[in-house]
Amino acid sequence: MSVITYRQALHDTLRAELARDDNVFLMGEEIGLFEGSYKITAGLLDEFGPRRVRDTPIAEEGFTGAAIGAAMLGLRPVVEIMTINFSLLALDQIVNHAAKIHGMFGGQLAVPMVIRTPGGGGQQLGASHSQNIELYYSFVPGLKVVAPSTPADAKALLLAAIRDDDPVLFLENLALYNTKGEVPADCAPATIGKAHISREGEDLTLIGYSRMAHVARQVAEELADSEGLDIEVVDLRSLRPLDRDTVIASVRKTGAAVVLEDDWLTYGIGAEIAASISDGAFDHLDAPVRRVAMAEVPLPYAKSLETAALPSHDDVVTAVHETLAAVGRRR
Amino acid sequence: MSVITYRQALHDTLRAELARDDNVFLMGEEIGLFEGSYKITAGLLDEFGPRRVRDTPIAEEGFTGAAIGAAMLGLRPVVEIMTINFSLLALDQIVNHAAKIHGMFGGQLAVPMVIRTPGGGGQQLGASHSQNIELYYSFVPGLKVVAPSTPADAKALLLAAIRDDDPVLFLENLALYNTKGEVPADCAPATIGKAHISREGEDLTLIGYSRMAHVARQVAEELADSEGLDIEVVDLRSLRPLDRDTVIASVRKTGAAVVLEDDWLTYGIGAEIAASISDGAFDHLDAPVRRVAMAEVPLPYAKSLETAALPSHDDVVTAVHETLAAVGRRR
Amino acid sequence: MPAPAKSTAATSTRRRTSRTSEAQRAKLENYYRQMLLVRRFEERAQRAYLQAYIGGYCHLNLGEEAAIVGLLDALDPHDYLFTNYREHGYAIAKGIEPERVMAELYGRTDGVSKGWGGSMHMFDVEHRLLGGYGIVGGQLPIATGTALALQYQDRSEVVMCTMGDGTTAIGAFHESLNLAALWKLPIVYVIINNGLGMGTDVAHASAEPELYKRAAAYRMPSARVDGADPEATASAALQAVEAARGGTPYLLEVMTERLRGHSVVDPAKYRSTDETTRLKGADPVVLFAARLLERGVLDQAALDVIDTETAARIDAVAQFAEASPEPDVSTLFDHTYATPVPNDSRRLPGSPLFAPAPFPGRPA
Amino acid sequence: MPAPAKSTAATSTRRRTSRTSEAQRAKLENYYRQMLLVRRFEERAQRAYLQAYIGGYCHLNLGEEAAIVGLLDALDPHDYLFTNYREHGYAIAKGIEPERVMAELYGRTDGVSKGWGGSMHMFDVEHRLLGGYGIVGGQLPIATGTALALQYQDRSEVVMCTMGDGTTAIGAFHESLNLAALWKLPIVYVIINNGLGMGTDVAHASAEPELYKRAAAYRMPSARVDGADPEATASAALQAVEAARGGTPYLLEVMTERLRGHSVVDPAKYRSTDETTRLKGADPVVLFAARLLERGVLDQAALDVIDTETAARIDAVAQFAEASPEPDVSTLFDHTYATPVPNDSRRLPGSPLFAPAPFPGRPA
Ligand SMILES: Cc1ncc(C[n+]2csc(CCOP(=O)(O)OP(=O)(O)O)c2C)c(N)n1
Ligand SMILES: Cc1ncc(C[n+]2csc(CCOP(=O)(O)OP(=O)(O)O)c2C)c(N)n1
Ligand SMILES: [Mg+2]
Ligand SMILES: [Mg+2]
Repeated sequence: MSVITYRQALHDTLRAELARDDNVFLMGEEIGLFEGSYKITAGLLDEFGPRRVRDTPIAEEGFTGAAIGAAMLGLRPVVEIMTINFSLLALDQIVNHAAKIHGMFGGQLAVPMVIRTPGGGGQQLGASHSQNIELYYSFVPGLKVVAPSTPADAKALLLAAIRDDDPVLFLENLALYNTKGEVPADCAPATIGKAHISREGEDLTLIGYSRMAHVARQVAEELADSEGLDIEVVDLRSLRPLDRDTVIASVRKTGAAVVLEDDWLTYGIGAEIAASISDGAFDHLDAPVRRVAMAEVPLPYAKSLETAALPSHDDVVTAVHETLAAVGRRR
Repeated sequence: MSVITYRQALHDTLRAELARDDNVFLMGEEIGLFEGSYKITAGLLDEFGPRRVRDTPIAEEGFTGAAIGAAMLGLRPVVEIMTINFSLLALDQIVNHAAKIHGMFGGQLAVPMVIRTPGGGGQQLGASHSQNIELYYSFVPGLKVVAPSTPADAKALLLAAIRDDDPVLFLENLALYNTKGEVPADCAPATIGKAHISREGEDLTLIGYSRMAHVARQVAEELADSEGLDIEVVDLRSLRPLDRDTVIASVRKTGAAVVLEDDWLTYGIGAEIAASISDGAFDHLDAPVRRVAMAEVPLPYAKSLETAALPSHDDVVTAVHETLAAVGRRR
Repeated sequence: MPAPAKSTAATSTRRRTSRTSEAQRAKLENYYRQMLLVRRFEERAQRAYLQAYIGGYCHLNLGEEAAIVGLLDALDPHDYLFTNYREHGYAIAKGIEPERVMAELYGRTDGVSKGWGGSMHMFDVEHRLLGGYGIVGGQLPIATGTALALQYQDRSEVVMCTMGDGTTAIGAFHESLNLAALWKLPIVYVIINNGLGMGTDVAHASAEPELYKRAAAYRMPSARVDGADPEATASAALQAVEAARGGTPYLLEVMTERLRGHSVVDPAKYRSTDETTRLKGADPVVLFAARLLERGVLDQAALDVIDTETAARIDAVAQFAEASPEPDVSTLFDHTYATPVPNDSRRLPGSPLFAPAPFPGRPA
Repeated sequence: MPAPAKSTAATSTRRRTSRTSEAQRAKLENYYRQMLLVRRFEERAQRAYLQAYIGGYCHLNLGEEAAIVGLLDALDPHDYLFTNYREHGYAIAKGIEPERVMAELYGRTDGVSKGWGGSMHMFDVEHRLLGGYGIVGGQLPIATGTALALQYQDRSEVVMCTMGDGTTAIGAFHESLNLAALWKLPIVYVIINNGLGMGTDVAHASAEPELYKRAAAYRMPSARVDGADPEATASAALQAVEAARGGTPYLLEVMTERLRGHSVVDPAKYRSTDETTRLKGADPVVLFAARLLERGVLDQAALDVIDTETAARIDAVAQFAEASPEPDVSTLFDHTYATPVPNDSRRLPGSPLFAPAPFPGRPA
């Protein structure tokens, strides 16, 4: 067990998997000589050479599609798309091809590939570079989508994703790369499709994934210390398949839920979570499910505006307080 | 007032707008000489010539992007993307550019363009040609998304879309093209962002858009005749902005809701509708909001499987009955 | 499944083929047999479509028979093939039983893609046809990646990837050819230039209408060949395949005719009468039959025998397809994932997400 | 806003420029002034970034000054310009006050995009800079469409659209150039070939490293020019612009150097020491200053004056930016739509979607 960053956990896992299986190779823009835009692949070109760590031209559609074709012959490509915003250029290959090839051809071949890509606003990158569009992948049967929030999950889910025979969108987050956590040395692959109760509690359920699962834990701890609140936190970890059972069991217990997401509210990931809870825990809810999400604007560059548009720690606290107040009126 | 098809309503509206405003022009694959894959543009090349009705190469990204650039100089391009499945190739231009240009540059220029495209399964077109991915557009601030279900709305919303200064995704549906309805000759542009109560009722609210709003009306009429049920139908018409108020006012009245959609259930359009109702009508709901949606598979070609995977008239009836039963248990 | 029809026409013409070796003669007869098989298959598919046995879109290879046969002759059986949605003939020429291709058109369990794909999505791992793709240009990056895998695994097979003329305008064409040339991948890109997208001709779609010349933008060798001539096509294709096998990707443009509409339902009204007249003289099956007669490879009696045999085969093919069962609804969720995972949705549209909530209220 | 600095250096060198006409001399001096203004602006931007006045990504034009000045000299003020995210210098050379460019970097209301765009998204309708785009290749289809609008409206302006060398690998490059050539649009595509994507060199990104040759795939004229030489660049650009104005789109490749990292935060460790040494001798501002001295256009004193004036101007620029107010949170929802519509969401992240539901239960 050691304490390392989320970035390091990703790096170490890629390195271990490259060493373990010759079928695993990395592909993406600037991942080799440049060592990756966010340095996840630092040193790997030197260690494994250009056959295993392949720098590509700027051609998201082309190289993502190439990974599909390589996977069809049994290789296990791990593609890096520099940020999730650029993945729109590869979306046809991912949604119309990677996700469909297994089913559309009657299950004859699998497409064992991973697409690693970070989302995240808050870096003043402007409207076209700050989107959280994991929804586009989570919506699609045939794809699997995972979104770890801790270094340990980053490792366990990346192992699972690489060894899984289906295309997996592996969502990272710019704001998490430098966060730290304990990672067991003999970490086993996680089960894709399972959420995780990262804090047990009785008063209310906070649900999040990726960065917002991290924020959820922070807020829960804080409110325990400062106000003695006992909040349960569900870290979704997998967005497709979605583990509704774990979420609903938690809300049936607590009777109240706040859903956190870094994307836009309307039609965002949280809509499904809120709808599922409202359905599956219908007779247990003591207040409407509250959602905390981004303001629905093209994200501005200016710090003042960007900060206002993104969900913050304080927004989560407000939502918890207001939801508990609503519960109080009903209990 | 005359009774015409949805196809005819679209055709007539395009023709009238071309005649009215020289800044309006049409662009897309096979819309001219071939008269459109679904013949919406039949005869228009002959009438208006190649300057106004422009056949393009197969280059969705290129010509959709070109429409953006043309719109920035004040033209009003109406782009046809042959089916919504192919729009994935243009998604970067639509989401990262058309939707962002007004905001990202501080509101300096508008992008008055329309993208017309049909969705719809049920034509045995297989997994990559049968998707309903209006979600991808409805999610994005900066875009407007409309989805008419009747010939009259097709006309009124297309007029509104063409005259609106923002990029509008205009969703058509293969299964609606031959449906008929009354269209007033002096039809005014609709207000984008407004839903429409297409049938008043007291027992339950059925909510849909595009083809499923059509199905909703059919089922409501039938159940009125056969069982004396009094079902209210909300036709969303606009998916972005979303008119939550109309939906919620209806459910506050009826106490029960079934949401219909032609896309996949998890994260689909209906998730937001269900979540919004569960929130805004929390104390009025007598049963969980039920959703009727596509099975979550890559849609198979074989008729037996395709039919099973798509939401049908009977599925809606079942959902209504089961929801009313649940209501009964609670009232 | 019926065995492939045996050649009985060969004997009757053997004596007359003095100018061609026996091997050569057999090869040409085989070309013709395959061309005719594709022709009759497509005609039958058209009929079956109009009888509503087949649904969806249905694009035929009518006019493309010589090109198909020539191209596939250049591939070894273990080479890989990627095509677009106009691929029935390619599937057959790659060695897949026409029965299974027709069954796929009928959406049946014995179909090559088990009824999941339909006309546009033929796929057969064993015969190394890796699809059948309906998104214009979608197959290009994937085929390129398969070639990358062959290189990665140091294997000797090559990939052939076909596309239409209209497809050269799409971004994936550019990205793929650049990657292949940059990485020296074992792949042949083939443009089937039938002069039309759906109704848009090459001159209205491509600023460089001599499409093979676009290879220069990637320093890739390329050529153009007459796709009405199976021998010329085969020899051009062989050159391309050999280049690819040596690590030099290649772009081959094959000039063909599309004898009918874009798909079964397209009456092609946009075609001029001149054009329609010209097409009458451009049928590659007719032209090749005439050539075989003229060269004394086959006589009319032999052609007639082949015709009769092919017709009988196609009848059997259609019967096979009709007899094959439709997929059962219980199999709907069988192919969403290759690795099953918990919480995958298996809900039918009429089913609730959750069993009806218990009433009343929340347990203490 | 301060007025542009007046030329005071001119007088001191006027007598010595016997070989060049006065107009020519003034032009060259102006080139130099603009190049130095861009240089000092970028150096200041770098400093401000490191001081955290500027956020996000910040890509500088260091090494590109001669190319910028030469290219923009070929455009009329009413011509349109599209660029990528490395565009501060282009904005300035297009006539936008450096104050407003810097204020944009600071994310302030006086910024050219009112603080909404930042470094990558400069935009000014009046000066006809239509962006500043951060998605590689994203500007190409849009610029092409703007050229289409000019043709549609029968106007005489042209569009210039710049991109990096790495951008030529992306699909939008292909689709756009094909459309422009097919439709004979008034547009010049400019490749700023600085030899690198981020750290990937042209030889690892393009199978045809002589990028201008890719124009042949569209039967489009093209040329390559030395982007360290503003005069050569201007004359090549003028030829391209004239072709475009006549309805022949053009591809111009401008060879430049990127003197620093890809963006402010990139130490460019992947560069060899040879390469770093070579770059020292390749600074276009230094080279041009030496040329002006050698040709007697300006003397050292004049250069020094320009330097001092430019430094002062840049100080004023930074002060202007710093003094400009940050956008108020109340303006957050001002630019989602150009045509307001009902039900547009104006909710802040901490606010509920609905006012807390009334309790108890449902009114009769
Ligand atoms: C991305 C995309 N755009 C549009 C279509 C609709 N479409 C199907 S076939 C076709 C024409 C293709 O022409 P070509 O490449 O020449 O092939 P051909 O059909 O002539 O064999 C079009 C536009 C599609 N399937 N995919
Ligand atoms: C579609 C897309 N992919 C990747 C990136 C990340 N990215 C930003 S700049 C850049 C390199 C571009 O190189 P080039 O076109 O040569 O322009 P230069 O930066 O050298 O001016 C990359 C890969 C992006 N912004 N957009
Ligand atoms: Mg064609
Ligand atoms: Mg570059």
